[in-house]
Amino acid sequence: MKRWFERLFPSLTLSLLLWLTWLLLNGFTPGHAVLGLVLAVLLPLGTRPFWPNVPGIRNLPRLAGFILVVLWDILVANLTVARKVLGPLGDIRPAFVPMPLALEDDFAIALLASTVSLTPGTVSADVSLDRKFLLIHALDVDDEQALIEEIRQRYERPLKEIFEC
Amino acid sequence: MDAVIEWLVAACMVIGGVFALIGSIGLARLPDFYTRLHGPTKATTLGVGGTIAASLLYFSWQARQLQLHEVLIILFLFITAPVSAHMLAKAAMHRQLKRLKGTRGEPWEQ
Amino acid sequence: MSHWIIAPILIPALAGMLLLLEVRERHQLRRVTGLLSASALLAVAVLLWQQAADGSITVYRLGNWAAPFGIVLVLDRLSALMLLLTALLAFPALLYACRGDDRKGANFHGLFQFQLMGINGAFLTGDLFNLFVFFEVLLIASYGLALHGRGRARVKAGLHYVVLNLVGSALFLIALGLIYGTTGTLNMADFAVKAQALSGSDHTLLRVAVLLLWVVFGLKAALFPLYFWLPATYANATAAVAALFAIMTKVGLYAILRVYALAFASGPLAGLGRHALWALALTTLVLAAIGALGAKRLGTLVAYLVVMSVGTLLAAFSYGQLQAVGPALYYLLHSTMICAALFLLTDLVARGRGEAGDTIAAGPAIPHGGVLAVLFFAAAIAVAGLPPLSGFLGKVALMQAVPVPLYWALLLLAGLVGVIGLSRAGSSLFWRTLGPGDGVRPGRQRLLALLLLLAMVLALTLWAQPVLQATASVAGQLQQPQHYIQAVLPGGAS
Amino acid sequence: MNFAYLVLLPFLGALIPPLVARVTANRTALACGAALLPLVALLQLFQPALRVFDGQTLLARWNWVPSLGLSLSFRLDGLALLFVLLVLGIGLLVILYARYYLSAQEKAGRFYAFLLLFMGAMLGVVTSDNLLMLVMFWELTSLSSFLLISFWHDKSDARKGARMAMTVTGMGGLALLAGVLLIGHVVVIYSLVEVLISGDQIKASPLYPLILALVLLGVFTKSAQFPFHFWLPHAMAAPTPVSAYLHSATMVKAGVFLLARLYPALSGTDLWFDTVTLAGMATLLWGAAQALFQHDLKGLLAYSTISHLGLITLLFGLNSELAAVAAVFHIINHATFKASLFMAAGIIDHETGSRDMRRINGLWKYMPYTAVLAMVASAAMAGVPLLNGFLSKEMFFAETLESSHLGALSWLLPLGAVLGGIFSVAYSARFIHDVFFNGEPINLPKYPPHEPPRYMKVPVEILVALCVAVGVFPTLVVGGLLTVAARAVLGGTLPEYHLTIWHGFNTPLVMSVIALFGGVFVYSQRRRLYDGFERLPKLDAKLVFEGVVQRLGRVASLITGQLQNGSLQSYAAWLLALVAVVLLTQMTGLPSLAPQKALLPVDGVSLLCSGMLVAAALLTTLLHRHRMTSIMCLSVVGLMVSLVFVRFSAPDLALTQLSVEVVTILLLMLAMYFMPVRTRGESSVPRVVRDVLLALVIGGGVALLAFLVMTGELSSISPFFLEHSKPGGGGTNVVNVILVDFRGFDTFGEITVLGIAAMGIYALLRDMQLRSARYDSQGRPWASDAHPLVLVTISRPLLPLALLIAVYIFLRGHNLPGGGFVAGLITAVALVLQYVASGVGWVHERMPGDYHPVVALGVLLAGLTGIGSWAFGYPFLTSTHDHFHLPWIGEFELASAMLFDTGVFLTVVGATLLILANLGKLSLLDDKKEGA
Amino acid sequence: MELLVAVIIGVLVSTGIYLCLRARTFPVVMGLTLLGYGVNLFLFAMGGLKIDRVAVVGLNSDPTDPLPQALVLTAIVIGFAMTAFLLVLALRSQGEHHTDHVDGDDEGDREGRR
Amino acid sequence: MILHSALSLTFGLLTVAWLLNLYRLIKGPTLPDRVLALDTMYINSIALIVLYGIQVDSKLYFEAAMLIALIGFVSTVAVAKYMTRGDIIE
Ligand code: NA
Ligand code: NA
Repeated sequence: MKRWFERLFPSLTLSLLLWLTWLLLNGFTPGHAVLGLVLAVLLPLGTRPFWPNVPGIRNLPRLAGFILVVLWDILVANLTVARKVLGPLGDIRPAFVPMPLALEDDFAIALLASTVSLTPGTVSADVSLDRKFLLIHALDVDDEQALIEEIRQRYERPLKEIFEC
Repeated sequence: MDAVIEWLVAACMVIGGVFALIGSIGLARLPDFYTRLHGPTKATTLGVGGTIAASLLYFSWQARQLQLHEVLIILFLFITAPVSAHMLAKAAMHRQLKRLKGTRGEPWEQ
Repeated sequence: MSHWIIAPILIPALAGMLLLLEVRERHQLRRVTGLLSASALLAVAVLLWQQAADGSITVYRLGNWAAPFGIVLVLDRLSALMLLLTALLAFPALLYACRGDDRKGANFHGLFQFQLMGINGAFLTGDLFNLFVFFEVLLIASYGLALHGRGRARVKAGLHYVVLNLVGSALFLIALGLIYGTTGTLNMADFAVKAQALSGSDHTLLRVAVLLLWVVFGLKAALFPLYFWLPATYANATAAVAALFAIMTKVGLYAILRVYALAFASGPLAGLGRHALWALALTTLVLAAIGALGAKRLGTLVAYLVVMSVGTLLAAFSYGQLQAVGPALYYLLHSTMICAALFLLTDLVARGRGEAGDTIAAGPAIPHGGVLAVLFFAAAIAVAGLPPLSGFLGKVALMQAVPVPLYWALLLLAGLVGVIGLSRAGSSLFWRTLGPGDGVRPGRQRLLALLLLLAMVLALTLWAQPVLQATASVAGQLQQPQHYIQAVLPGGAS
Repeated sequence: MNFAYLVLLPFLGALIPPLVARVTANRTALACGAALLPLVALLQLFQPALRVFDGQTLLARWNWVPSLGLSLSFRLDGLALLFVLLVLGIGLLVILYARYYLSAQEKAGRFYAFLLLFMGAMLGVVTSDNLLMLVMFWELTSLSSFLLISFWHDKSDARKGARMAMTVTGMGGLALLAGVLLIGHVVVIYSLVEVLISGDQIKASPLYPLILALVLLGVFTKSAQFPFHFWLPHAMAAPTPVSAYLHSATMVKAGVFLLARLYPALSGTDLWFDTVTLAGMATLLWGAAQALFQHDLKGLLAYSTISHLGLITLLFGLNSELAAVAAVFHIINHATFKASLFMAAGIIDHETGSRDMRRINGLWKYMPYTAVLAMVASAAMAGVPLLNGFLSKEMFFAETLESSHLGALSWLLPLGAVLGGIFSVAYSARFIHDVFFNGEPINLPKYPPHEPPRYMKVPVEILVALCVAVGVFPTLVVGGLLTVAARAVLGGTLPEYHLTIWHGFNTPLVMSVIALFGGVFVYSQRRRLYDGFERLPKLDAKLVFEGVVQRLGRVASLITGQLQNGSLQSYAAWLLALVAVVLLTQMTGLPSLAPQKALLPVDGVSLLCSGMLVAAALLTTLLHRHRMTSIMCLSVVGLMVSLVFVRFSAPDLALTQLSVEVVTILLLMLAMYFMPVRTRGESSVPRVVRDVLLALVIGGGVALLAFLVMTGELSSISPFFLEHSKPGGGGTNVVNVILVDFRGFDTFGEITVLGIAAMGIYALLRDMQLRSARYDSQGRPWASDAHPLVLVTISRPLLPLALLIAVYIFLRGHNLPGGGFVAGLITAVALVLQYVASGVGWVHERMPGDYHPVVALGVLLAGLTGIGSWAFGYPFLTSTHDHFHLPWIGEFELASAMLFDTGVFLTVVGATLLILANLGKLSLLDDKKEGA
Repeated sequence: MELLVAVIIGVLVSTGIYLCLRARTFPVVMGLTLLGYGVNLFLFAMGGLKIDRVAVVGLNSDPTDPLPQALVLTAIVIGFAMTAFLLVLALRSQGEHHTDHVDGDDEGDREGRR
Repeated sequence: MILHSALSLTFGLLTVAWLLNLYRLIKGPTLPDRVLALDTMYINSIALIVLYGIQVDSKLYFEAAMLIALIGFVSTVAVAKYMTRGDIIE
């Protein structure tokens, strides 16, 4: 039973995402619920080889929390960055900050990098080839270590919990 | 009620527009490529976000029914825009673009 | 209902797709597929000609939508004749290619079939925008075919050909846009009806549109000053491709003739652009003759002969009230066949001379060149319009139909130039030999293909009378566009 | 047997020698094979000949191309009979002669085949009743003559001589064709039966001068009349049997034959007299004078032939019936003596290895028998009494005296005649004295010469015997033939004439005597004359001709090179200039630019958007040498165009444009890897000005056109689509229904184009050699991170998401903006993204890399959907659609058009990937990056 | 608005044509693309311009002319196919001639040689 | 009414943003700057299309905006990869 289920839904998260997307696009009608389900099964099955290392989500509530945090950070950071952009340019102190990574999963690292980029004020500029460091460019920072710590606290640790533990 | 929503829609819209503009101002104004790279993130997040919120509200209000499909735009953008920024940053580092004086840290060899 | 009329489009399309599906490069299979399709096309073309020969006009409504709203295919004598010509040309050309040229690059057979699809579609369609689409089909296939094989010259010529035709396609769209913007229709028959009723600035706009159409068709037909791409492209193309391309210029001529006969043979817009076409055609004739005189390669010479035939034909088309169309169509059949044959012959000669190729200069002797020499002599006679072959008959017919001193003079001078050029070429290629070279003797299959084409020229000579009667009947039908219009729009214009 | 079959016999006979040659190399067998059918023809001629002598004109006719007035019509009257006899008789003698003339190594089979081909053509000319057919055979004689002259084609002289002969006579033939067509225009029919009795009609026609000029051009070139005579001496590069046959006895007589043939139709006018007589006289004198100075035996004979042809022409030109009779008589006589002389010359050439009279001397001693024959023939040529040449020359002298057409200048004619006679005697004397006497031979390649083989002399003997026989018994031997021939020429009644040797002491006799003695005197003064001639500037016709041809070729190349300069820019400029001309000439007549309907108001965003579009387009152009920047600007244009589509109610177009835009950038980036990033400016100022002007005129014109159409009223077929889209096509998105239903055939063609493009591109890419850049545009080595982690990891799960969107776009297309094409592009882009992120190898581990079948399946599916409607008795692509109800799910609709759209989808996916993936794989062939 | 669109079309066609007349394959490709935009807009405009009148049945009373849109769609696809082909051909030409000059020789401007 | 004013205002803000993007695109000075400007322009266009949808009260333009959000970044990625590796598909 379980194996049958796993074979049908190699990634439940993905299937769920697809099904939701379908319903969002077409409206929540019974017909589309069925059709969306069919697609949510078929598409991941068909493209299975293309996402070999997407890990399953182990902690769904943590994910919700993480998303909220990110959204909040985006809102706040936007305001701070807006001030920098509009204010005198002499004040900004940009920096390249290499951040040691505790994450080991590629997908989680990529998500972290994306999150860093999405929150205004930081852009993830590179991931070292050995996946040990994330290079962050920050628009205005006075304490690199504090920045690293903040990212670690707010994003990396939750991600680790969601995907790896 | 309608007026409230109308105001809400208007507010979201304008907020979106303002942040889109700020992002573009950043793009135009900031001194080096790496700092300019921060501009568009604003446009992506709050800029588009604001207009999407406005649209969402507006059409839900019009149809008297929740219309969430615009959320997908934001979803897709949140997935794809960081990749663009990341790739551009890599390109800039590869090209060894000039940094603003006083930038701490070093870009990586590509 | 009968679906035969669409077969000339679907057969090669189907064959092309099957060839595309065949990924394992089984060459014999590909050849058989291609040749089967070409044979089937020939059979269908004969059938369709028989159907059209009695003067009936068959209309095929695609999607079951009536004209002018849907696209229609129209089979009248002219389209049937052109289909037949295409099929007659395609088989020997393909047969020739199947001796090894088809393997000099990828996808030859597929491209060849799609080329046929495009040509046949252009001849059959009764819709202007659909004509554009089929032009694009035949063009894109021809781009591929023109570049088939290797060689720097081929690539350069191909690039020029492609760029000019892309500009041409843009112009075609502008013309089509104007036609739609003024007449509100895309169906040829409907257009013919509505064009007559225009006035004011729409009238001017339509004039521009139609003149642009002439430019576009003139580019395909290789009319001065639009033919410059042709000699290099044809002379450098693979022989079988060049042979097939002999019909390509005729597609342009066909399009001019079709639209002109339908909409501009009479009525308020009668003779639109006729004088310009006449003048350009004669200029083409002169310049092509000059080009032939100065040609340094046999292939180039033959290519100029193609251009010469275009000038000859278009002048006849644009003379008077279409009264020279019958003889001109006979000449069209002849010139297509003979030019195709000459392209194949040129290739055989070039192979026989090895390194020296088809350069008109002393070179190594051709192994077993006697046969080629005899065939060349015959083909040269035919193409130069010397008796007793169809070239002569065609010229006589044209001169009788177009009693204009200038035309006669140019036609005869062009013939003379052909004689001078071909005799110079022939005596250099076959007689000024420097001993044995590294060339190869002509193989049986290639010779057979060539002989098939020459046999058609001979047939055109022997049965000149029935053929001329047939082309006259084609012309007669063209002179009565109301039948075409009636058949396409039984309920009148939209 | 119908006489007309006789004409065909030689053509048939032409097949025999090559066949015999396959079996045996025996020369006698070959010659017999060649002679067989002509001999049969000659024997078969007996019966019809008798009827002709009875005064009948035999006609035979088969239809060939009646609508052109061209039938195979033959006539055998006296004139034709005379020529048929000449052609067959001398032809047989020439075959016999050639048996010994050609060496064993030579390809005699081919030679005889050509000879018989010519014989047939010549018979065709002389027996034609249809003028068009006559022209056909006329040109055939030129063609076969070309083959015969160039028989020794490894000799440059032969090739050039042959081409010159064919060019000149071919040109004449074309003129003749025009003349004949004009005659047909006047008389309506090409049959000689009609034409010959329509002389008055022709001469009264305003076209007469033109007809005459064209016909005479044919005649003069063929019969080597001044100033078209120059080809004939060079035709002597042919084997001597050919010279004897074609270039003295028969082919060159075709011209004068035509004069005779059309005599009733064209002669009798002042124009005729002036041109024909003048040309004849000029030729007579020029040829005779030149002949004396030729050191080449055949050269002498060639110029002599020219001269005699001039004489005959002159006679026809005199507009006197008696002169015409004399002309016919001289045709016979000249044929006999000149053919025999050529043969004799051939024997001498054969036996001595030389034709140079400065070296050939005193042959009397070595070959007395041949000498006698040659001397008799020469004497006939000189007009010595008791030989045939004397008789016709007497008549000629008499006729020149009779003519008073030139009025006070009439004495010029006899004077010219005597002068011609003098030279004629002089060169004949030279032929006799310089060859057979005049000391010992000098340095001959073959020494000592001998008499030729017995039978090689037979033809000469026969011909010389004829010369003597006619000379002594003219009436008996040739009287009857001359009568019927002359009657045919004159069209019925004959003038009174007597073929006698002795007419008493009269002026012609005096002229003959003067000519004889004068000739001998001139010959005695030869050294001085030769010296004088040597000092004259020489004009070698062959060199001149070759020079002219080559110069023509060069000039042609030059002109062609100017237009056809291999420059795409120039070709494109021509094309666009033509468009500009169209626009400029047509647009001036525009009645009014005032809009016919209210314009849409402009808003700020649109204005700005347009401004940006214009700016981006201009920047794309201005910065085209900074290629990456230019591409960025082009992208802006693409984006703005998409927004224009959004603005003006075309969401389908916007979707399409946006997705095409992405693929285009991918394409450009793939290409830019191999292309230079920057180029220097290289257009000159005038070129730029020209191009800007073209661009402005056309751009402005198109803009104006667009404005006029947009502001005009239009009633179009579109309401039909709006009305029938839902009920007929089963969809509410009219654009999509048009694409997959109303005009589905266009779409079928369109996806075929896409598929073909992919095929063509694949073919182009195979074995393409390109060097990619090892360093980036700033000279740094490329980055080492080929597959950046973030890109790779994000791209992969994006694939199913994008596919979902593609399905969404696809399914809604029939009713709302979307459809198979956009869906296909989204899918393709999502897949290409995998290539970009993870590399070719990675992707191909996960799915097949050959997209040909996808394209094929796509087009096939679309096509089969179309064919499917046949099963229901509807035409190709007829759609069907229906509503279905499933419990729990609800109402939904299926249309066959969706199947068609699936075909579109597959084709787009397949073609796009085929193009992009293969273009991407190009770099794999080039191992530039180590460790990448 | 019509004037604006006409100007856009004019500029696109002009720039397209100017670039088509350049000596290198790259600008020619760019030019043909621009020309394509211009021509597509031209064709599009032939049905007249309408704002927010999408031709979907039942949405608008006075929908825009759908036919030119369908034609433009076809034209866009064909144009894309052609551009792709030309681009690859340009690469091929460069591979054969070792230059991206449209005439395959790099001796600069031909007018200088005449 | 307020909606109308807000729309006009936002349109104005977005078009000014566009102009600034164009300025950066022209000014450069480097290729990454230009690509970034283009990318931003695309993203601003999403907002513009969404707004236009509100203005004309139509959902028909939603897909265009979504399409840009979904695949618009591919061209930016392609150019970026071109800059770093030259070869975008390897
Ligand atoms: Na001598
Ligand atoms: Na690659």
